[in-house]
Amino acid sequence: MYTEQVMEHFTNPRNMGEIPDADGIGEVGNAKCGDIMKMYLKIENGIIVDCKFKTYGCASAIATSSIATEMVKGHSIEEAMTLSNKAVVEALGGLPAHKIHCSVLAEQAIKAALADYYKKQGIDPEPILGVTCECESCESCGKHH
Amino acid sequence: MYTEQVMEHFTNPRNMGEIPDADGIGEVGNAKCGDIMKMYLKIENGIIVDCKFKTYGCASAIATSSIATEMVKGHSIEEAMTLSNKAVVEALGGLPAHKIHCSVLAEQAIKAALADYYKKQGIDPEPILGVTCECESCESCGKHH
Amino acid sequence: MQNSNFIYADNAATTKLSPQVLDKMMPYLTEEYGNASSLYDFGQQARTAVENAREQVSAAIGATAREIYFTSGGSEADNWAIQGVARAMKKKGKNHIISSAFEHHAVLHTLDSLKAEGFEITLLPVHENGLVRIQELKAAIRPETALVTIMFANNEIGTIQPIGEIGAICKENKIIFHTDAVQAVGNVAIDVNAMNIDLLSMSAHKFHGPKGVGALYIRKGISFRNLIDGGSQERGRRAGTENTPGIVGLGEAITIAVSTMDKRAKKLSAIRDKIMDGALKIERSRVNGDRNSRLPGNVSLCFEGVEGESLLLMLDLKGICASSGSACTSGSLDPSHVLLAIGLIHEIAHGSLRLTFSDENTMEDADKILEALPPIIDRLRLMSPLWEKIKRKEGKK
Amino acid sequence: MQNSNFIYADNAATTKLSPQVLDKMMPYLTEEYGNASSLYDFGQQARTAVENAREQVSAAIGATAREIYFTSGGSEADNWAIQGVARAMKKKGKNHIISSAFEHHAVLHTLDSLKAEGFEITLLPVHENGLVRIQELKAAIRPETALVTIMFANNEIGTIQPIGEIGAICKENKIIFHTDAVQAVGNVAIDVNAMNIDLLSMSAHKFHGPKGVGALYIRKGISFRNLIDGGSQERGRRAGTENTPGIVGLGEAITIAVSTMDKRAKKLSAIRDKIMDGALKIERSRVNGDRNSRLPGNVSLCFEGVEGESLLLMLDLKGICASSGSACTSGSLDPSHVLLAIGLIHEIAHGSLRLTFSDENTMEDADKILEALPPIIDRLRLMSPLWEKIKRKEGKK
Ligand SMILES: Cc1ncc(COP(=O)(O)O)c(C=O)c1O
Ligand SMILES: Cc1ncc(COP(=O)(O)O)c(C=O)c1O
Repeated sequence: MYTEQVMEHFTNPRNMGEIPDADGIGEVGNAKCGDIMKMYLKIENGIIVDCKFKTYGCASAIATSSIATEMVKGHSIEEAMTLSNKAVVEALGGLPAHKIHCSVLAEQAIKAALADYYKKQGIDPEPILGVTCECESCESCGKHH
Repeated sequence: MYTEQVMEHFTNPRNMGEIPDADGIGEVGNAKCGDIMKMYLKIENGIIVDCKFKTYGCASAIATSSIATEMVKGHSIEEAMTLSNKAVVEALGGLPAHKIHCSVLAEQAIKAALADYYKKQGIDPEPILGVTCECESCESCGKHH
Repeated sequence: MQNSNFIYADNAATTKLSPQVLDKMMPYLTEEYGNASSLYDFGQQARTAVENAREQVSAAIGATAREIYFTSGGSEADNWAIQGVARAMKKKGKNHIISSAFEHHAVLHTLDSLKAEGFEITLLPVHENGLVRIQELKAAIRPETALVTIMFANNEIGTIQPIGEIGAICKENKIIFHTDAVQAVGNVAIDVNAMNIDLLSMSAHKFHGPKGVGALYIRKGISFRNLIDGGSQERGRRAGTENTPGIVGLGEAITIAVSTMDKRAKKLSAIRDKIMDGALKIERSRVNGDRNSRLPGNVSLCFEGVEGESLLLMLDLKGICASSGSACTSGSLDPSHVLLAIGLIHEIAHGSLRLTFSDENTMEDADKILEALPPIIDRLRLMSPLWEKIKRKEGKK
Repeated sequence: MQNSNFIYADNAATTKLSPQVLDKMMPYLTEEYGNASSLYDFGQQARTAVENAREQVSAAIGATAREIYFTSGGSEADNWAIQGVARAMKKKGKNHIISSAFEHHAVLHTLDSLKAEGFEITLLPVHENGLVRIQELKAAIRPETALVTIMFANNEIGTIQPIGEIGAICKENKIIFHTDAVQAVGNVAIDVNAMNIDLLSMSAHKFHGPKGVGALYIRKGISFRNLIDGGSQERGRRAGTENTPGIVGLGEAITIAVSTMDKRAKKLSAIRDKIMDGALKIERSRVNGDRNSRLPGNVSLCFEGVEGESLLLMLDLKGICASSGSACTSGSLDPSHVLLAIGLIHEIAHGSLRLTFSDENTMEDADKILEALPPIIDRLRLMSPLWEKIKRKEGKK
């Protein structure tokens, strides 16, 4: 069902954990739907110098979180902003159709963390990032059931 | 499907053929239904001294004809008149449910031959034998489909 | 059980499971028993096997894998196709179905049920040669025609319908076209796109695959209802734990059948033609159905004055397995609806014999059958008061 | 494929085909390939095998052979039973069906279709213990109730319903009673007469028989419609060339299962109880469903803060095959409808684990599972922001 890359990230997740003094924290998904992703960012001079995650969810939720941290770590905020769920899926060598939503969550978790960073800087994130998903209900995620 | 006795009579039918100078000939069934039984009787002093059959039909039609000839041959007319399809079925060790009608045909063929015998003697067979089946239509045989 | 004198000539009823196919099934009958819908690796191995089989089946008929749904056989596939489409189309106000008079009972009885539910059914005649006429199909089409269901090859007399032409007309008239190809798959080249087939039924045991498994091809985009609801197997369209060994067997059997088709057709039609020609030498015999547009392995004969069941059992005593009428109704007294549909009268239809061959048969079998047949016919005719009548009439002429 | 570390604990999804059963099937997968509906001797041998299996199946549940109809599995049997009776009873003006909230999807989805056709459906609650209450069944009965369909044992949490009591009430009220006994057959003693069961579904692969074959018991005298129409197999009630090897396998498997039931129940319930007790030592874990009225081989657990699929795959990496939710929907994101029906909230239902055992399992397996489980739970909780929240709330209290 899953590619080798997904299983690799699931069994050996990269950057799992918290950043106690994170500059931005984003959490998307909810327990009712069965996935919660939480992203922690450490940002210095516009560069994401550290990124960690905690995820409650299925193997692909864990794997997409893991690879997403790798894809933004060491990159600029601008680059991180353009991270798409498609890129996440590609990096994992594909996901089953009904698991694509996990990659969307990963993209949104990064964006939510960036939005939190901007807010903490006193900047309104909306003009920069658009509306980030709050995921209070399953429907808002665009997850298919 | 068939008992050994049925197969035995089917493969080695007794008394198959015609009696050229028969005293009574009965034919029941019709080609449309797929079975025709024709019985020939030679009667002397009220005793059936010879009985032969010709049958177009399935294995059980052939077997019931064959055993019926054995069951009346050497017996009196009165005994032959009481030949029942049940007795024929029993003598064959049973027949599949949808083949029971063959035994009915055998009983009726004997009766039709007896009726013919009486007619030839100038005696109305009806009071003696009842109405014998003419089998012009399938329904009149009481065959189930 | 089977000795050297045993000739199996009833391959339209069922075929021998190919040892090669059984080999492929064996792992799934032993160690690889995982549920194909389970997430763990052990289940996913079964999943892979099922999906490989789906590819094999689709490749054999020119479909894509996602258009193949596994079933428990041809009957389920036929019921599902017809009911599934009919019920979906009824919602769109279409309640007319066109079929032919000599379809398999899995089709005809399903149509009977739909008739009782208010559908209108037109059964096209199949004429003496056992073929529908395109003009008659065209004339039967109405604005409310939902479905045309016409079998690819007849199970009893082996005639092959002009499926490509039928498909083209259905496409032109935007009518869904189902074909019961249970007898055709593996014996005749099939391309669902070239032939404009929208749904197609098959059954593995007819081409040396296992019993109890089949498939329904449903063209992408066709709306249809489920027949068996429940779990999300077969993309939610056919519930039930996957019969992995059966499905693997179906995939393998169809692949072998298609790859050996041309060679087999040559061999079998030689056997067939020899028997047809030989049997016709028996007086008052006939071949049923078109001689050219027919399955390579099918011989269908009638012998006047003889009843089919007796004929069968006499052949059986000689070690020859054949059939009279179709297998599943051969316990019944009614003459075959197929033979009546091609215009035979009851008394002739009762005297039918079907011999159907597979790659296991040889020309020697044909010789043996032709040797066994005449004395049996003679013997039964000698017993037969019907034959007596036929001869008497003949004498009068 | 399977090494010594492999533990198969998903026997409710499917079981390993018993080698003894396969042995009985082998002749029918090789030389005995005749069509059971064919007249010749070679076909009649298959017929005999099919009828022997029918005797075996009927004996196992206290029915008579003529009341057993072979199907392609449990899903078909459920669909057939419910649709077949519903459609027949509708003619008599009865259009109400009572079932339970946590039936298998083969039942629930069939009921959905009937609802769309105008039937009224009452789903009885199953409460925290996973059992229907007789009082609630009684209260649900109406004059127009056609059918009660309540599963014998639940596939996910293993609870066993008071089937005898349900049957008695149905009989008293002249209501037809169907039970989906797919999980119960071979594991629980069944007597259709003592329990007043009118229809009963089973599936061979759940008790070490082959996949793709099952049976429906239909009490003599019950009026019902066919689901799969066509040939006259199964006395005209279920068309399709008989799957002789599968049917033979079903007969053999059920005979073995019933004869070994008591011994197995003892062994499996010891394994089960050990795992339940051991797992409950993990903080914030729970056992789902009644502990007493439950299948001997079923353990159903929930672990808060953990998501089931991840848990499964981690167990898989340790060579343990288990399931979360029912197998056929385990690809889906929705939490199990069974766990929701017993009142669990979504976040807890997501963290479910089902371990189901067969005679092949040992007490050692239980030890290994209890050893593997805690570190996996720990690890997933360490990753889990949900667990973080749970602990935070706990701290606040
Ligand atoms: C309770 C129950 N009913 C019905 C079924 C369906 O059986 P099958 O998958 O063999 O069609 C299953 C198993 O999947 C089951 O556990
Ligand atoms: C033309 C045709 N359709 C359908 C069927 C039914 O297939 P099955 O018996 O495998 O269900 C058969 C064979 O019996 C057949 O010959």
